[in-house]
Amino acid sequence: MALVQIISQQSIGADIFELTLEAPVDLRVFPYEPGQFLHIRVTDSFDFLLRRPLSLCKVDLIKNHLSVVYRVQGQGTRRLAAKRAGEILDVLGPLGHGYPKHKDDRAALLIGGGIGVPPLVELARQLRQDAQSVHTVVGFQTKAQAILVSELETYGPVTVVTNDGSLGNHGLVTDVLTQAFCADFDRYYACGPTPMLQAVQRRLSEWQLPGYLSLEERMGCGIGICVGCVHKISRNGRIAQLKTCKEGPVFDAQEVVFT
Amino acid sequence: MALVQIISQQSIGADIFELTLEAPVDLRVFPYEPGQFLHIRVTDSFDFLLRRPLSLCKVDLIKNHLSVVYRVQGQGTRRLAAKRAGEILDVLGPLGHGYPKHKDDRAALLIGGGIGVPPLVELARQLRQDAQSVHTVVGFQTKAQAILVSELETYGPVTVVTNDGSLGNHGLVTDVLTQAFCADFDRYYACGPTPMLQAVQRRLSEWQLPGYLSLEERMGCGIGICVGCVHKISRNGRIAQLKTCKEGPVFDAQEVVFT
Amino acid sequence: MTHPSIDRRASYDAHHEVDLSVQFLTLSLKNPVMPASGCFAFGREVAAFYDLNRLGAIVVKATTLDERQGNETPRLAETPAGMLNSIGLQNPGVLRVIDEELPYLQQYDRLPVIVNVAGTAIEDYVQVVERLSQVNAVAAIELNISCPNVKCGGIQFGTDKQMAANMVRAIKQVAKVPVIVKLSPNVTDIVEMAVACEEAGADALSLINTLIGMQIDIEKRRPLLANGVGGLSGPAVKPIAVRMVYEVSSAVNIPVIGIGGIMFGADAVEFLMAGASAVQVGTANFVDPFACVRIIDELGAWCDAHGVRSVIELIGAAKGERGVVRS
Amino acid sequence: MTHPSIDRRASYDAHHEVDLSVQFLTLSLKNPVMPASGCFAFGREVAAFYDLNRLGAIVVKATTLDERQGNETPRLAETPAGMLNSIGLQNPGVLRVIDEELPYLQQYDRLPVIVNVAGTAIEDYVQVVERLSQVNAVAAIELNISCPNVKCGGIQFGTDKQMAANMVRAIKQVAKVPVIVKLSPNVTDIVEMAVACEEAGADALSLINTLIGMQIDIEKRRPLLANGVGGLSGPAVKPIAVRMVYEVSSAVNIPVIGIGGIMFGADAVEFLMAGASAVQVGTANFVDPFACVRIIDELGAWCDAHGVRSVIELIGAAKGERGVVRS
Ligand SMILES: Cc1cc2nc3c(=O)[nH]c(=O)nc-3n(C[C@H](O)[C@H](O)[C@H](O)COP(=O)(O)OP(=O)(O)OC[C@H]3O[C@@H](n4cnc5c(N)ncnc54)[C@H](O)[C@@H]3O)c2cc1C
Ligand SMILES: Cc1cc2nc3c(=O)[nH]c(=O)nc-3n(C[C@H](O)[C@H](O)[C@H](O)COP(=O)(O)OP(=O)(O)OC[C@H]3O[C@@H](n4cnc5c(N)ncnc54)[C@H](O)[C@@H]3O)c2cc1C
Ligand SMILES: Cc1cc2nc3c(=O)[nH]c(=O)nc-3n(C[C@H](O)[C@H](O)[C@H](O)COP(=O)(O)O)c2cc1C
Ligand SMILES: Cc1cc2nc3c(=O)[nH]c(=O)nc-3n(C[C@H](O)[C@H](O)[C@H](O)COP(=O)(O)O)c2cc1C
Ligand code: FES
Ligand code: FES
Repeated sequence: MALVQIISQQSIGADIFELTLEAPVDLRVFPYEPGQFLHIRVTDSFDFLLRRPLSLCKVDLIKNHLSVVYRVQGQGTRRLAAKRAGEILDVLGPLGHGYPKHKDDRAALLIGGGIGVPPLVELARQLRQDAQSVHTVVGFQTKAQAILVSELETYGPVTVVTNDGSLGNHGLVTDVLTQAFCADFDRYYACGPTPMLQAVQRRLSEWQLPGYLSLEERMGCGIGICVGCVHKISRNGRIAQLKTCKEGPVFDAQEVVFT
Repeated sequence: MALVQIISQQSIGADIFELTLEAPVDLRVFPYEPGQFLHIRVTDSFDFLLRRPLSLCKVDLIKNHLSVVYRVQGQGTRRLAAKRAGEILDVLGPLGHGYPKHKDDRAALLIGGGIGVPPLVELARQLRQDAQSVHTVVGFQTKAQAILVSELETYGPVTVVTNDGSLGNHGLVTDVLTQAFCADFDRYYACGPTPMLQAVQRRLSEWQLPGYLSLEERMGCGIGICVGCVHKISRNGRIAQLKTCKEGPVFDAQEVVFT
Repeated sequence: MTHPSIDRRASYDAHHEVDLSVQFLTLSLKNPVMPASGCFAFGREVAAFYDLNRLGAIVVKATTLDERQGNETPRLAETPAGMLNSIGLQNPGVLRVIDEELPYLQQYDRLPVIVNVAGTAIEDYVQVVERLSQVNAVAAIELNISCPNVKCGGIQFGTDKQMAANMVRAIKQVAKVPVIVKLSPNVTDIVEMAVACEEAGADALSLINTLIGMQIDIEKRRPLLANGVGGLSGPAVKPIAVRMVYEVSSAVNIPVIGIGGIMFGADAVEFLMAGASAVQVGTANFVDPFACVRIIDELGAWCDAHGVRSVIELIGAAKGERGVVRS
Repeated sequence: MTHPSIDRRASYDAHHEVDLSVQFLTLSLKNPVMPASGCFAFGREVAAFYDLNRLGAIVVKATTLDERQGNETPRLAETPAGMLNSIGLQNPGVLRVIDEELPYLQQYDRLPVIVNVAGTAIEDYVQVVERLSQVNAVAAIELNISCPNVKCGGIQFGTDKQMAANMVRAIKQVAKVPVIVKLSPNVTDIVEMAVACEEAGADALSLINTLIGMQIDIEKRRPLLANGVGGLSGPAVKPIAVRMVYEVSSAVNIPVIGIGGIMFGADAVEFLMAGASAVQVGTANFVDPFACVRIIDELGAWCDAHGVRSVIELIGAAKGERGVVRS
């Protein structure tokens, strides 16, 4: 837990903001993973007693800064969006288990939906650093909500899909995930709304592509002590409710049970 | 109720601040009284659900500004003290019944204790305007807490008393209130901590000097609907619990019952 | 006199597409929002801020047989997202309420007046209700069997189902207007209390009254309130109130008024969806004298934004098809 | 591994003049602050933030006979100054707790371990306590007869004094360590429950567990928690908890642990003055992983600033001479 300074706050889409912070830890010393999250107190008022989890989006190792990208969802993120550079934020993290690395892979497929796109940015950067090719498929409701596309394009091709066809292809991300398209990849990494993850998991397990899903559950503590954030995970022959803040938020797609 | 802008906030003593505001109403149109109070929301957080009552201290009719002077007592006034010029405050008032005017009086005695001194400033100004002579006796714990003395001196002589003798006379305000001293006045006006008011009432009723006390009770609404702020008042031959926010905070000293 | 502060306030007279009116017992309410008892006195003070005719109804301060001076001060404490009060039913007594307060309210021609009745013994309550039944101005009685702030009285009736039923039966014999029974949340099983009141003849239920709480003044090393304990109200209690309204409205066939921590229109929506047919706003009036009319307008705006044509559609909407808590 | 975030945090190792130690039953606690059950898991996670030996004691997650997966999600909701949870007693079962969790905690040589026990029938509880009684590492049992989050079990024992007494008697027959009974606030008369448990042989009482509440997701038009209802905790409930601790500690002769909304050292002082001999910190751990040690240090600092030589001086200090609420 640390009190860190806000470096900048920028609007990057309809009700979507990029918030850059001093890192709460020295990121060169403390090994973080793409897919991990920060647990942020939006004010010190009891009105917003619980922290809000937001995924690591970008990391600047030289300045020891990091950023999160978030959509104003309710009152808490609304308060966060009102903060300005120079203000102090109470931040815990990076927390959880992010996307694992596979050194021998050569081609990675990244799949993001809506406000699930941010963690893919740092993931793409790291995969490229490991000399993997990266192709990203991102889906948004509409053009105004499309975010981080140019950032992702610096790491490889990006296929954009919108529900209303206002940008890129018309449809859903799964429309892009044909067997032919997927044949080129060693593995996929997905983050997005639950229905998308569920559809992606179903489709890509058909094509036998292994991958990871980043799950989203309501969190209390973010560190594994409240057991509020569980999701059903099938592991070692049984289904258990594992903590997404501690054992996750990223799980092997094969293990994730949707009900 | 109005959202008004803070004009300035200044430290004027140990943990004591003067806060100048746009008036929530047009003071030239709405007849206010010295001794009335503002009911202020210190933040919009539910952590400080109730408003805080603070007495009118100074009025600038040309700019339509007014000020309150307050001591940091607990968390709520601490929050208030953190506000800066330009910020917006939710203010209700001026509320309550202040000090009544007596046109035929010639000499007024004002008695203030500690953070009860502020309302006497506007009172002294108005009494002088009505061509009364004003002598003020103010008591403080210690020199560092002495406030508004020079302001009061612009309206007439001021006798300062401190508990530790660090400024003015050593002792209590009642030490000054001898029969000889009081003989010169038509009426007194007091505001301060309850033990002081009680002592003043006892002493000055002996010298048969009529006067007013401004009472302090915990307030909910400030407008007379919660019945939380009552004080025992003897009126028309019976003792009733009257609302200090609505029938007070200023009462005829004769009527006030201390238990 | 209209309080001049109102000048600086944006008008709340929003134009709504939604029909906010609800039929509550015999009363046609133009909207389902009314101030809660003890949080609006007898209306005079707030009338300086807005036209009381805009309220769905008004519930006045608890009225007892004789005048009461209430408890010693301090009577109020602030708590996290709430407050404690130990007013102790201070009121001028039923005769002066009839002579001085109700006539004042009669100038508001579109304002049903609900009188909250309290006491210490069944006979007191009966006498108060008898007196009020002679007055045209009273649209309904709210039986306060749940005030935690008086010794020997009030809350016992609200925590023992047999006593509550006896009380309700006695009152129903003398009341000429509908009787709403106000329930205490300080019970093991509020559904049991609600059902007992319904069976005894209650026309409607209102809930919740305050939860019994205490704050210690750690500097003075004693309870802050002179009375020791007080009643907890405000946003802090809302989850408890919503739960109780949900459970009670699922168990009885009479209408329920939801009360507890309503600060915004969205809170009123929450109570309606939990099964309330109307709501009362208490503590919010202290924070914002305009609270009730603001909440009416926010409720209307929410309905408009969500395509709700009649506020009645919201009542019980959170119960799903079976009207029970999912398990 | 110490979580590196700790580096940026000022050390809490304040030096206090005050003696914070309290004797609680057979346990000599170095301070009266312990994490509350279900709000600290089995200690491993927080051990990454600070040395658990600094705690007065640790109360671990409710342990049941068999493993439990708990309720569906969402299990958490935020409320004004509080939160609702419907975890539903997820835990690995007593055998794995004994094999995997308690041995881990034994490395902390100055940390009394209190195991919170839950179940659905007396026999379950008895079997869990029998198993735990064979383990040296257990300093005391906390009997959770107050969990609102499981069907058929837990809370019934906590709301019926006869059932509670039967439970306590059965447990006392098999327990080899002190038995603390954790009371539910969802009752009409908590003193009656407390006295029944004391008479049945409880060695101490802890209170309060959570209050039953509900939040409605008005956009989705259904209760937010998958389970419908959940337990309310956090600062919002503190006034209710303080009142209950005050009343119960005045009525029984066994020690009481105060729980409910403690966020700061001053809150701990409030509970001690209300009559608690020790306190538990729940929800605060979620907001601030350092909450327990911060509260210990704030408590020490408060005592120093107020000339308190031993924290024991504070216990019941708000009761005045007669130890009763002023009226
Ligand atoms: C591991 C993880 C990573 C996330 N990363 C991002 C991100 O990078 N960008 C982003 O915009 N959002 C992200 N989210 C979702 C984000 O946490 C919520 O949108 C946010 O907490 C909503 O807070 P609020 O106060 O605005 O909403 P409110 O509805 O007012 O919040 C009330 C409570 O519900 C919780 N809550 C509400 N919606 C969600 C949700 N969708 N998921 C989890 N908790 C919720 C809040 O945390 C809070 O406790 C992430 C969620 C998780 C679990
Ligand atoms: C009519 C009136 C006029 C006042 N004028 C002034 C003034 O001009 N300058 C000034 O410094 N103080 C004045 N006070 C006292 C001032 O209202 C309190 O010091 C202030 O409310 C404390 O708030 P807090 O949040 O700092 O304290 P907290 O103790 O955190 O407040 C908790 C609650 O207790 C109430 N409270 C605490 N102390 C008092 C108190 N002494 N009187 C009334 N309520 C209290 C608060 O309003 C709040 O509701 C006046 C009080 C009244 C009734
Ligand atoms: C200061 C105060 C006085 C109250 N007086 C009464 C009363 O006289 N009769 C009654 O039935 N309820 C009384 N109540 C309870 C409220 O009507 C309401 O049930 C409770 O405050 C919960 O609603 P809220 O959270 O909106 O305030 C009082 C509450 C407060 C805060
Ligand atoms: C997420 C969560 C889980 C809990 N689990 C348990 C439990 O397993 N056993 C128990 O006796 N109490 C449990 N409680 C209740 C707490 O121990 C405590 O009594 C309550 O939360 C009030 O304290 P607080 O306001 O400090 O949180 C739980 C509370 C929370 C918030
Ligand atoms: S958020 Fe508390 S255990 Fe995951
Ligand atoms: S403060 Fe509410 S009546 Fe005076």
